[in-house]
Amino acid sequence: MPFEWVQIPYALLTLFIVVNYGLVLTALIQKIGARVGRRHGIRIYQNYVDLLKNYALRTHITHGVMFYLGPVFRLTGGVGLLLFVPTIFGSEMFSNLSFAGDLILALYFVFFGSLGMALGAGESGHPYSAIGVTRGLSQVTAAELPLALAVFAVSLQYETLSITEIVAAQQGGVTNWTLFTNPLAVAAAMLSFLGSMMRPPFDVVLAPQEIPIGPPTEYHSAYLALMQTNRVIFPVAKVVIYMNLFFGGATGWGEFAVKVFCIYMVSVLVGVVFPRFRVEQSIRWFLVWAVPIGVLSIVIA
Amino acid sequence: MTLVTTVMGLLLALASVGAAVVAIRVRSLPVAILAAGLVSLLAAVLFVLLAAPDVAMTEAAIGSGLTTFLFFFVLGRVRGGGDHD
Amino acid sequence: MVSAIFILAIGLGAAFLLGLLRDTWRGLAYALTLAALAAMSWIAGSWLVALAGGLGPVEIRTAGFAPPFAIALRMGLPEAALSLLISLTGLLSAVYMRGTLMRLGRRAMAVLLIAVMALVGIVLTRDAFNLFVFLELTVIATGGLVLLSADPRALGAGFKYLVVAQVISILLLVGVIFAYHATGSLNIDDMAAANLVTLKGGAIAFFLMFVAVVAELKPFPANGWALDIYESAHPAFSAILSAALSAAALIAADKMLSIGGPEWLPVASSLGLVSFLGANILALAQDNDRRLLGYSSIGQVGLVLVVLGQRDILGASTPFIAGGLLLAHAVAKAGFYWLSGLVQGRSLMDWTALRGHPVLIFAFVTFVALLLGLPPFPGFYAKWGLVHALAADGRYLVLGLILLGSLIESGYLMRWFGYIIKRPQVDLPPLPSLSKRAVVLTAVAAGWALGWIWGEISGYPNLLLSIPLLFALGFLFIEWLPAWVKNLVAIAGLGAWFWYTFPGYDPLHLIYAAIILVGGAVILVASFDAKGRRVGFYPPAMLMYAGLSMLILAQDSFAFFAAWEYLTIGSYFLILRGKKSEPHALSYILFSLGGAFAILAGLALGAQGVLPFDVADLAKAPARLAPWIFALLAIGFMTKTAAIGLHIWLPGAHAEAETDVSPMVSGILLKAGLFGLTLLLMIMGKQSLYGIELTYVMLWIGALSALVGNLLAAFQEDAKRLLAYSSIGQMGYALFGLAMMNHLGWLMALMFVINHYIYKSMLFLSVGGVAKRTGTRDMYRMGGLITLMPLSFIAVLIGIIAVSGVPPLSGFGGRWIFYNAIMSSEYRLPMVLIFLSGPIAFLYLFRLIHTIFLGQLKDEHRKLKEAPLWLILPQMLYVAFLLGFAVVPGLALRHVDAYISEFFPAHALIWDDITITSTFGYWSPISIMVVVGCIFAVLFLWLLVLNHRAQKVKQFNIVYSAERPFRPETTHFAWNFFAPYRKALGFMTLPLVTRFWQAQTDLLHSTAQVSRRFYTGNGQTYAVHMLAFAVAVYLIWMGS
Amino acid sequence: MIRTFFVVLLLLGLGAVFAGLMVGYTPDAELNATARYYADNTAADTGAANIVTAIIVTYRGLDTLGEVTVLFLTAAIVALVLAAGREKDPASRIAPPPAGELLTTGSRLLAPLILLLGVYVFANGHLTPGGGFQGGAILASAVLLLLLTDPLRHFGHRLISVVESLSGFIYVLIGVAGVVLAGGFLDNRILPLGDFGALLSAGAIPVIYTLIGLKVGAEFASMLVSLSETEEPR
Amino acid sequence: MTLVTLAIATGFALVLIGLLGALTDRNILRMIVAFTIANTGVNLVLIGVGMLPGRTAPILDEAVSVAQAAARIVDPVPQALVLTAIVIGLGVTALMLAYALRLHQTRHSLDIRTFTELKW
Repeated sequence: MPFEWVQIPYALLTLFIVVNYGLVLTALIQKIGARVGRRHGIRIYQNYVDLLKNYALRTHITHGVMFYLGPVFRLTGGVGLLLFVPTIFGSEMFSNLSFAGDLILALYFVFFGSLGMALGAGESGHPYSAIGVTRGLSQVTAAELPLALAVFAVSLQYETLSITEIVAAQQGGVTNWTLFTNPLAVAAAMLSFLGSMMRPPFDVVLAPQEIPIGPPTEYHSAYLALMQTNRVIFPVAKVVIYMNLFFGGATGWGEFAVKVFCIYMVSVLVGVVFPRFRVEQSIRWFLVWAVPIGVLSIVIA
Repeated sequence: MTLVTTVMGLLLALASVGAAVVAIRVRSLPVAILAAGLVSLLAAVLFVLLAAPDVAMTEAAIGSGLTTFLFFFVLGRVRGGGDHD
Repeated sequence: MVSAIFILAIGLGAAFLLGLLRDTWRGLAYALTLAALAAMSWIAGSWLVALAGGLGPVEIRTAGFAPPFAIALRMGLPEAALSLLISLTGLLSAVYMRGTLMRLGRRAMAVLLIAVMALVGIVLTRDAFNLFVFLELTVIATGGLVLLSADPRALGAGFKYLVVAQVISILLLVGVIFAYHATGSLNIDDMAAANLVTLKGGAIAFFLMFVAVVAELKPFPANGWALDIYESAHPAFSAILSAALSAAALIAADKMLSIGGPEWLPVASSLGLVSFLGANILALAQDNDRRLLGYSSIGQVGLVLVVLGQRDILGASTPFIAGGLLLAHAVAKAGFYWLSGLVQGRSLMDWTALRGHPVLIFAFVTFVALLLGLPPFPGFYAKWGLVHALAADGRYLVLGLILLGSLIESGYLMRWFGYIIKRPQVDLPPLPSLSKRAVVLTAVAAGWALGWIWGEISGYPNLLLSIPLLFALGFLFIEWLPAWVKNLVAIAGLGAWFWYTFPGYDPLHLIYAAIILVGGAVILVASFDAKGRRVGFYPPAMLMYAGLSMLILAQDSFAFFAAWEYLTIGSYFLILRGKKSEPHALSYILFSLGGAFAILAGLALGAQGVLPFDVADLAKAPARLAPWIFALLAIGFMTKTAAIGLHIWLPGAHAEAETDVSPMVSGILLKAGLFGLTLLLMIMGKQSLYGIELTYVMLWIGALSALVGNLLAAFQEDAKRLLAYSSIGQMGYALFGLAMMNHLGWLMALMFVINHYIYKSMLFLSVGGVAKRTGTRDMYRMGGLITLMPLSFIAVLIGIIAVSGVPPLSGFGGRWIFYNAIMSSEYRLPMVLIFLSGPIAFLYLFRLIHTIFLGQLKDEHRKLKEAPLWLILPQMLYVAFLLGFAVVPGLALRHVDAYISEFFPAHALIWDDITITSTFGYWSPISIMVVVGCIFAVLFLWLLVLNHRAQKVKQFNIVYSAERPFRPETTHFAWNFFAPYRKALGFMTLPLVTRFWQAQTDLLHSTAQVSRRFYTGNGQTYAVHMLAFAVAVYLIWMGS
Repeated sequence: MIRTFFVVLLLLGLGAVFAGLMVGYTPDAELNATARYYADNTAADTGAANIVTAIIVTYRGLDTLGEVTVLFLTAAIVALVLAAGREKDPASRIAPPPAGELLTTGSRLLAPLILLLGVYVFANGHLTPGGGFQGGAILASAVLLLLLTDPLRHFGHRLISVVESLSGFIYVLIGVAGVVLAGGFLDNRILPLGDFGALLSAGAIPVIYTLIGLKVGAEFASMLVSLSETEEPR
Repeated sequence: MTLVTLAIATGFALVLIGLLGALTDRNILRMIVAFTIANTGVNLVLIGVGMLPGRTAPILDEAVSVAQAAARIVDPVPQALVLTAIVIGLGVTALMLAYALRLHQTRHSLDIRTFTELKW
């Protein structure tokens, strides 16, 4: 897959679509969550407003170089992740920059943003930043494991690490989806998915009582805007990977929108039902429930 | 080998063993030393019976003679700490 | 040539002549003594030269009649060597004891002369009764020489010895007379020819003679008396006792064995083994220097006895092996005792007095190396030959026990050395006596000379003459130069050697060579930071490099193992230099030597007695043994890579080492183990033991190492320990890669070799620089240093990105290859552990950067400066290199990839211009770098546009309103950083392995403590021991 | 007592060893080769009538030299041991009561006779039983006698030590002469063997035995003197 | 029982008795005494072994001519050895006595258990 210059505008187009989709999606989900809790919830365009407002705000404050670069890292991670993965199967246009690397690149690039963010938050000097980071990192290590196992199982199943080829192998009917051909792997991956979406019951990482008054409050205005942008891109990018690996990918933007929404909703629904775990509880939970399934999936594969 | 020598030998042997037992059992150190000297002397006689006159002379002179003197020399100088407690 | 009888005649004549002198003419008497000893040495020496030149053994008849009618002596090569040893030891001890001898007068000198004469007599005589006479002379002379000591307790010790000697002489005499009765001859050769043990009554007679002579070897446990003498006698006499008397007694035992024939060889071996192990275990518990040396002596003598007992398989090489061990022991032990006379205190700790006297330290090191059989000393050649013979003949138990005993021995000797270097120095300076020092130095010179001689006659290239070693040793002579000059020389040397050897490397070796030599030179740049002369740094450092560079050049197993030992020793001394490194250096050297012994045993098993043995011929090892060889070698190498279970030495050793040493031992030294594993797997391939595939086991070990290493790293408070544990994890990955036994696994392992060198060296330097400035390595005492030490921060940042494998840096390449590798691997289960350990790496890496550079700056750190330039410089080189390697990994990897294809043709990578394609996926490092770079740049510029007027505000100008937690440390955010993680997974980090090894050492120590109670100090009891020993040997012999 | 019991047990073991030796022992009916050689050739080889002496002085001369050395060594060490414990100042010693006149005179008379006997014994060593050691012991008993009568008599330390050393040194020289002039170290044939059975025969044997006698006597004497000069316990 | 075996047996008995004394009696002087007994026993064993029943001393004189010697005399070698052994035994005994004297001077005791400051 050689590089052509035209891929840059195409990639930007993908980015544009996903940002908009993400803004709407997150708002929608918040709304659903509120309704379930018998609250009114935000307006569907609220995210646009917040984002634009924050981009418009001006500040003169920085806590240092890493503080300054933190959001940049973060968003680079989100955008990069999105662009390293082909969004729409069969579309030369929306295969993005996936020529740079395969599934492994995507999996490891997930950490790029987190790392940068953590560094930035760390430099703020805010004690809670450390708490948040340690919780997040602790949990993610356990949550990533089932995913890694599932991915390995899937790669073994299709004998490739190329996302495009994995999607290609799932074409030709719903029954060809990994969901049905390798349900164990998908189960493991979805459990992992719950953990990595920072939603209940695994959201102590972002524990509302402490963390939001911590580092994110130091990040304001444009910094915050960058992070908000990431917050709409990153989950979508992640869901896209899941979609490609387990749910047959998407052949058009419509299918894309539906599948992403559905997958995302899984984590929301679970979060509504379960109480919150402490970090060590969630680690154990992943190890006890998700990991064995993942192990089983690769043993069988 | 005549019977006489055998009997003599037997007597000497018994005597020397007896003297040896006395030497290690008796409470008094001087007696022990003397008994040991006696063992040596009896052995010297046995050596004569065993056709070893050179050895007999040496044993008598050195084993029973000089050695015993040495012991008494030393004994004289360690009076007090010398005996069984 | 002067007849050898003159050695005896001169000794005696001079002794008698001394009586003619007036008691006041002590100077003259002393001169006469020295002259006589010198003359004896000269005669022995001239015989040695002549015999070594090819002259056959000469029989010397006394009284003009042939044996057995008159006493005959024999002067052969061993006799000449030992005579020279004995008379020289006597001469040197006489020089050493000048003061004592002059004080006590001619009688003491006469006793000394007669002692030496009698010892030579034991060596020369071929007559059983004459042997008895000389032994008695030795006993009595010993009884006299013990009194030279200033220690009043010597009196009691001497008496105990006499008591035991009485028992021994009774047994010997009875044995001799019955042997005479059975064979009609007193001549030892006649007895041997008549097959004494087969004659009626001959066996018991032999038994009595044998047990009496063996008793003179002070066999464990019938040796309490000997230790008391060792402890209380004048050190110069202890030197004679340990060196000369042991030598004489051994040759007497050898004579006995020549009578006893093959039936008695196993008995000798067993007695020797019991002595060797028992004495060494007891030595562990000693605090008195001379007593410890005494135990060590007994152990060494036991070892030689084992060798004598193995002569049925050693054959013609017995003198070479026994002689090597014996002479090394003698020189070392005499040297030690002489040295102990310079030290004023008697506790091991009092030897700290040697610190600050490099020459004496060097002497100590030489003696330790001699004793332990480290190259290039004779013991090394000897153990090499011995182990090979034992392995070839299947005497594994003996082999194992010998190695175990050697390990214990190195335990207490190395621990002692650690005390000297590290414990608080006592205020008792070593005696200034020049003559005594000269004697010690003579022993040192003799030790090195022996090394050279053994090298010459070994049939191998002389170890002492290899260029890298000579280069390293050369630093001993330029220790007086300032450090920077030496550093320049060292760097130049490494570079020159690389340039010189460059054409000879294949791609695989080239990688290792480049890391060792070029990489070593880069790390040495940081050493320019050191001020002053830095005594004691360069010789060991260069010894380590010498070992490493010889290791990768080694073709035959001998060169390989010698190089392995060099690098182990060199690195041990280096590690020991760290401030609190004493216990860690000790555990390092013990594990390393244990590993080295495993390697030795493995190589020996592989060689099956065929020497020299090309390492590559391991492939031809018999199928029955191959898995065992494989396992032994693998364990040996994995000790070096600190695979889990064998890892407990690493954290301390790496963490406590000096700033520029940590990268050497971590970045470079660990690769020695990987190199070994690479070779091993390349040559031997997969092996199965009891149906279990060993590479599969290694796979699990690698995965477990990766997991536990990473996990433990996450829980460290000490930054360097964190990095050290991280190394365990990283080596686990590499091991895992190798054990996969496929193309990509190997490629990944080699990628790790390169990557780990770069980032671990860099991180250790950065952290070391930080620790240097802050004065602590505890991360919770740091924080917020980013503004003060930006360059260090950059290095760490780049480092952790690379380690964690996050794109776009080179660590990702490793991960990518890894995934592709496991795709083609046959095994899946161990991957789970690797998957789990991957993310955990993030934990510790993040902790590292966060807690040091981010967060709150400590008040006491407000005025810190950036780390010294010389530390930063190599770090920046590494940063540049890491970036470069990230973009064009192909520069190094393509060639390796092609090379590996020779072994594993399947799954080779395809190297298009910018994309690397595997069977399963693809990877384009340049694209990734460009894409990430562009996105980053665009976003950064955008933020700059939005927020270009940002000003730095005070750190605590934050919304958070509470007081910042400041003291105590436990409330610091960096304390127990991953507490929840510990709660969840802490059970995996329980120090089970440490506890296991601790239990082993505790067991050994308590065994020693309990069994030393056996030595009650009661001379009578010792005599009972002696008798019990004899009876026990008898019963065992009867039983078998 | 456990210890005694244990020792007895061990000695029983040793006794078993000895018993084994005795069971395996049968007295020779004929001399073995070595002994036979001595029986047949001593007279011709050495000219000595007393075969034991020939063996001691010539055939196994090295043993004997060692043996003499043992005594020399012992004497030297006894002197060393006891010198270390001796008071520096001899005047501080308490003088014991003098011996009786009769004893003193008697011993002074007897001593030369004893000395003469000693000389006779070692000078005839090659012909009759007895020799250097026995003679030496007799010499020493003369000294002993003198010591008994006059313990603090200043003994001729110097004389004793000169005799001791000189005789030893000459002994070694004779041994060396054997190497140079005859067949080996301590070969007695450096002097003519003379008439079999005569006093002055058997080559160097009488000379050596005389030296041995002197030396042994001197050494015993020296030991006795050393012991006698130690302090009485307070 | 012949004289020879008798001598040897007596010798061994003396050795054992001597050793028993030497190894159980705590008094140093008595230990030395016991050792002299053991030494005497050894000497007896040696001579006994060299004895040939019914023969005479190895001295050539009118009674034993050179020609007859081989058939008439006992083995001279053990006798020579014993001579040496006796003297050596005396040497060792004297040495031990001197030691005992000095030990007594230092501690005013002759109990072997007193001199155990060196151990372990």
